[in-house]
Amino acid sequence: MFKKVLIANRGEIALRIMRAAKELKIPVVTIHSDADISALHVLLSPESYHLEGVTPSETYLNIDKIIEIAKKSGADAIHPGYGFLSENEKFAKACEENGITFIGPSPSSMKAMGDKLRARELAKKAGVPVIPGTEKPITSLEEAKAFANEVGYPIILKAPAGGGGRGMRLVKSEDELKNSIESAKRESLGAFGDDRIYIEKYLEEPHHIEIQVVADKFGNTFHLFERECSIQRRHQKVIEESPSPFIDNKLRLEIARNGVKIAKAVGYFNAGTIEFLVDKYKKFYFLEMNTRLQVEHPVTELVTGIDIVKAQFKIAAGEKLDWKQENIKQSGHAIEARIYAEDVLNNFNPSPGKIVGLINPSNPGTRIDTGVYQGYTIPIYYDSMIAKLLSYGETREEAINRMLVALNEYRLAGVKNNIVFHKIVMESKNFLEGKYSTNFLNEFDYVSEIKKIRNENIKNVILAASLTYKMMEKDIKSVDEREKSRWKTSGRIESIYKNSFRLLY
Amino acid sequence: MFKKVLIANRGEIALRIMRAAKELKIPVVTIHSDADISALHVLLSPESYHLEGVTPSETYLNIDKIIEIAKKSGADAIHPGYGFLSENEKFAKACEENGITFIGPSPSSMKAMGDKLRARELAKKAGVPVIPGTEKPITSLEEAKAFANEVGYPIILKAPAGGGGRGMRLVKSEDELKNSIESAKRESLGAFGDDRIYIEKYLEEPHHIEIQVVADKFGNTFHLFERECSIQRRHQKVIEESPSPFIDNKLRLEIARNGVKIAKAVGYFNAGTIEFLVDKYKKFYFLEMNTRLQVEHPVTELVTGIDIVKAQFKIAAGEKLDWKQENIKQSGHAIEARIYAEDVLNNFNPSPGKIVGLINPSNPGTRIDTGVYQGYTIPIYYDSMIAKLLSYGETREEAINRMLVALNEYRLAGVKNNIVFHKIVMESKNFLEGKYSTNFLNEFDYVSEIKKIRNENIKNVILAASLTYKMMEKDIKSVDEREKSRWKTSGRIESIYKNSFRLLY
Amino acid sequence: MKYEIEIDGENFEIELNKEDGKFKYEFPDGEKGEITLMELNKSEFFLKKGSDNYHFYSYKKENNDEISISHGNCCYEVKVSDFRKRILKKMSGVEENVNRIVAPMPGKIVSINVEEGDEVDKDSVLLVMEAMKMENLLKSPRSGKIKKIHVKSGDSVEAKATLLDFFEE
Amino acid sequence: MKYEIEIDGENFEIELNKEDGKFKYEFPDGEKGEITLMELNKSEFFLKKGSDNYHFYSYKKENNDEISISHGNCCYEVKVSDFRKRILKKMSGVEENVNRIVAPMPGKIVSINVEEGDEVDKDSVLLVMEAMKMENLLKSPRSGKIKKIHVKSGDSVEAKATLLDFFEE
Repeated sequence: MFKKVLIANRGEIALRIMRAAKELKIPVVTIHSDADISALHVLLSPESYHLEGVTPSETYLNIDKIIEIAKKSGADAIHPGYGFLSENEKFAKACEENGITFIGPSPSSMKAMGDKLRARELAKKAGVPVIPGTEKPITSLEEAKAFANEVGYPIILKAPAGGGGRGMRLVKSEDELKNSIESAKRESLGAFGDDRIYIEKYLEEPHHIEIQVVADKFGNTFHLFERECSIQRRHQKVIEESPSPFIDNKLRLEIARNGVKIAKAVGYFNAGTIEFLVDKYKKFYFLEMNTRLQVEHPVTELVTGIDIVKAQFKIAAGEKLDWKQENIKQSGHAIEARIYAEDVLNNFNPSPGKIVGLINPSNPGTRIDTGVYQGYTIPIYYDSMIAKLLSYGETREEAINRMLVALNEYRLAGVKNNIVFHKIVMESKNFLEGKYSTNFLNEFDYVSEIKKIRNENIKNVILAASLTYKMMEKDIKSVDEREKSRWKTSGRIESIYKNSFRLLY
Repeated sequence: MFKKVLIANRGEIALRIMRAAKELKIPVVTIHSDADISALHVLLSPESYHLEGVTPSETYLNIDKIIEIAKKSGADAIHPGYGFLSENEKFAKACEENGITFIGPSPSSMKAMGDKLRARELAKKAGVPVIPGTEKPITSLEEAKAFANEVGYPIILKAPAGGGGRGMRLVKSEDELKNSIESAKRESLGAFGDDRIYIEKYLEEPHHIEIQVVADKFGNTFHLFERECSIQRRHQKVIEESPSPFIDNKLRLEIARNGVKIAKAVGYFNAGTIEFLVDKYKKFYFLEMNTRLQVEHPVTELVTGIDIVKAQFKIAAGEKLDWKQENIKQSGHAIEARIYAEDVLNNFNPSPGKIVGLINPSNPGTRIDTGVYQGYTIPIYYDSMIAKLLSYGETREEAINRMLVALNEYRLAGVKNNIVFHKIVMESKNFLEGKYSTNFLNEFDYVSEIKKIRNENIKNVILAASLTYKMMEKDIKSVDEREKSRWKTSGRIESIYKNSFRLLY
Repeated sequence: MKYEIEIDGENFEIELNKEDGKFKYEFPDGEKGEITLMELNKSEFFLKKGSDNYHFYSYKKENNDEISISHGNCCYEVKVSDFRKRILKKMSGVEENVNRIVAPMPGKIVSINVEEGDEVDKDSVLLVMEAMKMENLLKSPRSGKIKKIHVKSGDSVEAKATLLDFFEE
Repeated sequence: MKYEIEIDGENFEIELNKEDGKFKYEFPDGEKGEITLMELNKSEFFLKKGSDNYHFYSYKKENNDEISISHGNCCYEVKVSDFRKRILKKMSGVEENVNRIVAPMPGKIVSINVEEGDEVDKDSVLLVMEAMKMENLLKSPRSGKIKKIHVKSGDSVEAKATLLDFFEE
């Protein structure tokens, strides 16, 4: 096993990796930006190096500096987590050149899958169905218009290097096309340094279903079943579960086998995720492969009992996986709710700030992967996801009920967040019945539901506000009084106060 | 199911029950003493009634008041948790008489098992082996001496109504006998209102192994395998695990079958625990049956996936358990570490006080059942257990490693506690190899190990103390300065300061 | 003392007094009672209203005269004033500025699509802001003429910072 | 400034100074360096010593002049004094009382086994205290004569409360 591992990430995923390393008795070193000097991943690691600056490119994307720190600290392996450098071929190569093990796939399979257009080609060749789309990035508005007219609206714009919803735009009609392309290009350029955009036909009522694979360096490739990730907002996942309530066992295994096919086609090792869209006729299409640890991997860990991050370490260290596919069982049911610092009632706008109060739920059958603590200020520079709350039960119903209990006990004050949003989703008819596609949010009037809850509590809020105001007022008064004694001639001020009293009582 | 349930308990177990009830959508009402007005079980319940006083007899043992509150609040069921009224036959009867369902066994089976001497008789009749002991409470010192001489020292004194180590005394020789009997009687009288004491032969290197049973009102009795509870201090369990590393599968099932035999012999329904001692020759003896939810029940929940508290609710509501014994599997490995507010280096003396800082671990494969929060003051009137930290893994090794990672991340400041104690136990050779009996602590020099850890950190502690002192001093200085400007004649004070400086620098 | 409470633009009233160390309250609909309030930690409170329990956080954000209440993970921005102060305020003749665009969240200004003096339509994009990896278009709430732009592309701004002013209509 | 630190009866020294907003330290063995200290919450601190991280709590208990440090869930009771103050203290001639039995924890006095004027042996039981369901025997640390008993059976006492005094030997 490794002598020391550098974790080239931040937030909850840095902690997740740290815990796996500690279990394996591998010493850990972390890195942090200016804004993260007292972040939880720094607090909980014995050794952490500073990267000057706050932007990702200065810090968590700074290949040269990160390699330098790995060497200085004696780390012989780097775990990139998700996002940042996790799918950066140049970084994987730099690790290789410096004798450091990159905990991930080979640069070549990363490259093959990193370009969404090449990945589509590869899937086609492997006999896996793909969604109709442009074969190359679009070069003109006319070209885009032509393709859109051919397959029909709605279409979806995507960045070949994309991920996390960035650079993605749903376009419903031709008059939105120009603005959407420009905005997608701008966002994509900022996020990936690459403004290419391609187009795919947008499937209606599609389900986002993905297959978790784990493969070692000896060609042993296993699937760990699927995750249903159809509940999204702003093209980002919010709730994931396994098993999917939409597909039956036959389809589940067929999609899983196609996932394994793709992984084998690129000689993949490491943990990876193959994303599919499944339409309302239960036809499935390859979407893309993420050649890294996925945000929602704990869902799979809960239903299979397999520690995916520890498996990544073992694979990278050259160990053989002595698993048997038929022994890997999907048992019970797991749900993940992503907790974002955001203003749900204001189009899910990010809402960074200081966490004034925090009580993480710790209930039977729940798990929370979080990167924050009470007193911590969520910086504006990074992702707004602050925790992943997971529940597990013998049945889907038990998992939902446990999630509800945990959401109700969660306390997160100081930043707006989506905890109540999750609560109302868990209680909604369509979610309870497992009848939802990626259209879920369009068909669900969450705003009214949230406002209803807010109104139910309004008397208590009035009490809370007036009581604490009264307490603060006491402090203000004592200032007034000090002022009064300083300005001996306080007669005039007092008389105004008395007047107002008289008016009212 | 019930209309509303009153939880007649406090601390982590009140929360555990509350969560089960919430999952089952049963509204909850709690009770609290003066000292518990802002306890976590009150904070997290929407409705809570005050019982005046602080002592258990005024509050959590106050049968009349509790029944009155149940009726007033509309509760049609009471869950007693463990301790307090959970094995009080009078209380169970009072519930019955008032049309309230007592979530527990029938008063008659509770009574049969509540008297340890009667329970021994019952076990004997059912063909389950018991430890040699006095058939009745001892009435004189001479009688005690005679029995002790017959079976040989060491012997153990026990209260027929006992539990939780109270009233128990290990006696190694005749000259300790008189004092021990007096002290045991006094403690027992205070705790149970009953000063009877009986004697049992003390087995050497015994293992404390217990069987979890769950039985419905239709005679369906299931065992949920065993828990190994041999690591104890002051006759109280500190660490429990399942499966036991000491016994093989054949013995495991044999003990389990004997547990079921006992439960059936008293027509038992509800969850219950049958405790056995297993000596170094792997012979097992019935010790006692606890006719209630056991502190360490989560260990079994983790390895079987069965929610024992929800099962209690269902059984009490008259539901039939549609389980099959052969489908109940013990899979993976679970460990529980009881976190006590205590001074390990000072004979594990209780150490109540205010929790200044708290970060509960929330790692993959861990669970924490806790009854405290940051800012909470642990009262002196009740048990010193503040949390149960559990870890689960596919193997015992994985469970131990996960426990270690969680213990290292735990933060609990303000009260002395046994977190470091657990850490060194988890790292000790005998524990790692699973070779330990109830003698474990006698053979383990935990004091030296803890002192070693303390010494390793000493430079950091010096830095921490001097830095924070310097910060506080700044405040003090500013007071000094204010004083100085008030007492215009500060010349003398300043000169002393200058003198001291001159002496040193 | 009578208090006026504004929550999300709606106004409420409550009568609240301290007697013998206890708080007594009365709502306009006649609901009244006694309250015990405990401060558990800085900003963290526990309120008992008979047998009803109610755990909440109350805190003030910097540069903001509102009280934030967090209860059941709903976040309420609340303005409280007692009647005495409200009348004083009326007398002073302070008016609220309605011609200002403020930042809806902390973030970075990516681009500014208008210039001082421009006439803009309702819903036309004024600025683009980036926060936490997402791009946000700030659209004009009304048609009008831009008086002043307070930020430039690349600036990091706090929530509620003034971004630009319109000429009054 | 030089500080003298007493931890569990052992004495240590450290030189600690604030320069340009940073703390510089030096131990007697020559180890020295620079430190960044952050206060995360009341009583909660984070210390960075180069790339080394160190999270701890520091707080004062009521009626106690020691600083409590909690690190890695070990709890240290620390007495800090700077040399200036130590010398002032020496001059004042304060001496520690060694003839006193204090409560090792908060709890209730169950019984008192001695009376004022009694001669007791080392290890004989003086009192029985109950705390958190457990009975604790307080044994005599030395032989001697009881001067005064400050508590009676049934009393609830705080940690470190004086229970009884011996006559000086």
